[in-house]
Amino acid sequence: MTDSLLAAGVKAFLVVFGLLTAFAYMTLVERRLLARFQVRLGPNRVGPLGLFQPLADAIKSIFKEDLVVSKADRLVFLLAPIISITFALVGFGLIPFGPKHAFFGWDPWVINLDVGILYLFAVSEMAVYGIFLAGWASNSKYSLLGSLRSSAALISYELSLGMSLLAPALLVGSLNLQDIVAWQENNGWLILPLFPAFALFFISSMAEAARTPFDLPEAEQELVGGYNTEYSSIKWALFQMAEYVHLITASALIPTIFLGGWRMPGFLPDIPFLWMFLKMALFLFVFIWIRATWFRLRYDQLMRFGWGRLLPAALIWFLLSALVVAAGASISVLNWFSLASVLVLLAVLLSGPARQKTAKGGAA
Amino acid sequence: MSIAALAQSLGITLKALFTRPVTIPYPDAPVALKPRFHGRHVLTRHPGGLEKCIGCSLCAAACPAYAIYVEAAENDPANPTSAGERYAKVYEINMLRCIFCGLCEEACPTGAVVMGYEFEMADYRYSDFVYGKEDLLVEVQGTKPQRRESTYTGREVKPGYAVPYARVELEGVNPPKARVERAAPKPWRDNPVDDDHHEGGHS
Amino acid sequence: MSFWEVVSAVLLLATALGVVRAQNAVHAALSLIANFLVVAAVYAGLEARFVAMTQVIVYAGAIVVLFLFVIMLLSAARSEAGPDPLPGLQPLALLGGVSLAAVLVYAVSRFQAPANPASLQGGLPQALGPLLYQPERWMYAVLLVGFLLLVATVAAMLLVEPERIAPPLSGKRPQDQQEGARP
Amino acid sequence: MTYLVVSALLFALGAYGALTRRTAILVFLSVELMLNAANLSLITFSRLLGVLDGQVVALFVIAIAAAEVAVGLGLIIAIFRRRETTSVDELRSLRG
Repeated sequence: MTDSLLAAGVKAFLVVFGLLTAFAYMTLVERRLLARFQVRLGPNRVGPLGLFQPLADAIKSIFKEDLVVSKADRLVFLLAPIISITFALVGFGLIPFGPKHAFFGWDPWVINLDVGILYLFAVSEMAVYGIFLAGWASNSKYSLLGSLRSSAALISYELSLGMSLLAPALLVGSLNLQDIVAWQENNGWLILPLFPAFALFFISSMAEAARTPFDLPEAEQELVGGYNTEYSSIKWALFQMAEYVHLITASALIPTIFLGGWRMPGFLPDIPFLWMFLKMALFLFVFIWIRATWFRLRYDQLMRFGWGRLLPAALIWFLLSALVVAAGASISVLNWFSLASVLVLLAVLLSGPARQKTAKGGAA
Repeated sequence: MSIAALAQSLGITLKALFTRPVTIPYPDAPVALKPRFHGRHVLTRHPGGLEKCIGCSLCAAACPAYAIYVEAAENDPANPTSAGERYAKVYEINMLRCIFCGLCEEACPTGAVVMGYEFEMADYRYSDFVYGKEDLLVEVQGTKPQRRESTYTGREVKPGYAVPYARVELEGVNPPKARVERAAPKPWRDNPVDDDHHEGGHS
Repeated sequence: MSFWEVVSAVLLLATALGVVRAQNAVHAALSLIANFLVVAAVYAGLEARFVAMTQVIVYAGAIVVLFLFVIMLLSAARSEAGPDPLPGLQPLALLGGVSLAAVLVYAVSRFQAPANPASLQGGLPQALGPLLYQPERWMYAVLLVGFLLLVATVAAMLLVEPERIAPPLSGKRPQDQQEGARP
Repeated sequence: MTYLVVSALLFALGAYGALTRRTAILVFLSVELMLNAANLSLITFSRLLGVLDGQVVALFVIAIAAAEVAVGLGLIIAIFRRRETTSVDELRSLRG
């Protein structure tokens, strides 16, 4: 921590401000992109190209009537969205966007924690409470069922999320995100030796952000609206905000851990913010693309996939990389293992006609 | 469901991303109607200018929604309004009741009442939805609210539709032509065997 | 006593009071979460960063979630109603608590800290790991705790769903317990 | 030093709660509070003495607390299924 407390405060404010703006425009980008995926145009009426749509949405959701169910537990009802958005926002400050002093003489991150990955993990676990308490406080069966379901799902995927992060931590020998980025500068991107961990982390973070194949919390077809059925106006908007901030954090975290962070391989110049933003945009696009394409998993499928496939895969891969590290072998051994897993995946992908039922269900 | 199918579906949506949207930005661009669209009724005239309607009330009798009211009167032989013995002194259609089924058009013995293309009839008062002869005759452009707006703004009525060609029954109506003919939609399921590849545009 | 020490002490005691006195079980659990978070912050300040994060992840993130799950499943949020069968217990417990506090505070106040304690290296996993996995230090304890966790998992499964693991002894299935909204 | 006193007070508070609470779950919460107080003093001692072993023991406490909660809550659920109550006052059949 080279910066003063004041600098950290200013940067924290900037991060929150930036994240909330990004959230607002992510809603627009997502709606436009989804529309194009469905051969539609999307919202384009407010302002040029619909650019003022987020503003209109914000004004609308702030001035909507704020309903509180009369039998609700008022304190918890109010607390739940605040918990949700708080723990969504506090995770992002860790992610480095460039080298030291790249941000007008300040470091382009808010805090530099030695236990960065654990911190992110802790913060994302705390996000469960927002959903959980929202459903309980609403005193409505749809909300309660939705919140029980989704918090069970979140907790299940939390495990494989953590397990998949163990392998990079083991290889780098540090939980610090800066160290991970620096390690990747010297030894190549972690996606190469750890492709399965990357895939597992990608899937689990999709579940953590409650995105489409795993967007049980929403489930408007079955549960009216899940945990936020009884929420309206700004509180509902806070939940949406939290979801998008989780998404943005995930799309920044994946490149940081697996794709070299703000650095690019040698032949490209290091431009601190550009590469990171490009990588984030890529992952955000992939998330939206997947949302436009795939369906929601049923609750039992979701749990079976999480506990039955994702967690064992994460465990096996962790054991494998731990063995390689413990045996003192070089990373190239892991590269071969990783390549083998990609080949297996490709073989499953290409084998047989599309209609045939294969043993491996679910997303990959 | 296999992983291959999941990957294939991603390809389908990615292809959709790069196709032109089928959305018509309607109030900005005219909506392309089919030639036999059932819009607001038009009371047509004979080429000489005489009204075709002879006030026989068959349309009112045929109307399932009881939307039409006709009051006939004898023609002045020296200065006839219609081609028959009598003419419609009052001809009113309540557009709130009308279900645009077109039975009036079928019942009409002289082909006087024809379904036109206008459809932008949204208005504020119930009374404004009763269209009389002055709103229905063939030379009248636009619907009531459109014409009211054009008197405020001084601009001409701008029809929000376009059709490839006008029906022959609509004598004297010159609808705006659709400028670009959209590519005709592919015949649906011309290849029923290939189940997996019907990602074509559902227009 | 620095400013932050006072703030965290006040927060800790206030939230602990919430755990002990809140009428609603969910509020008590929420207080406990707040307590755990403050404790985690204190740990981080005491050069125990790995323990601090573990505190948040395991205690606040997993254990209290379990508590909340059970509270909601059993609709036990407001079950502390009805006459108190042991009305005399309250002052006795208060007395016991106060005397326990007095004894503990006295015991603690006699502790003399050495002037220059060794550095803990921030309590990072890199520092804790060698300690944990050295056979002459804590390795066997780690193994035992791991085994204990495994046994606890199996025991919990056995307690909650006996039929799934072992065939019923008495033949009759216990009533399926109802899940749903609070009354 | 402050934290040692605080942990003593927390422990006493937890003990008081464990004695007075009448719902099994709430008794449990108070016990967690006591464990936590013990942990706090462990960490503080570790800091004051400059010995890492205190933190190791705190980690063990956390792990064992997790095991204890899993079994304890399983017990509560099992009792609830049989007796439809979580009140500790009504669980008197354990008396001889």
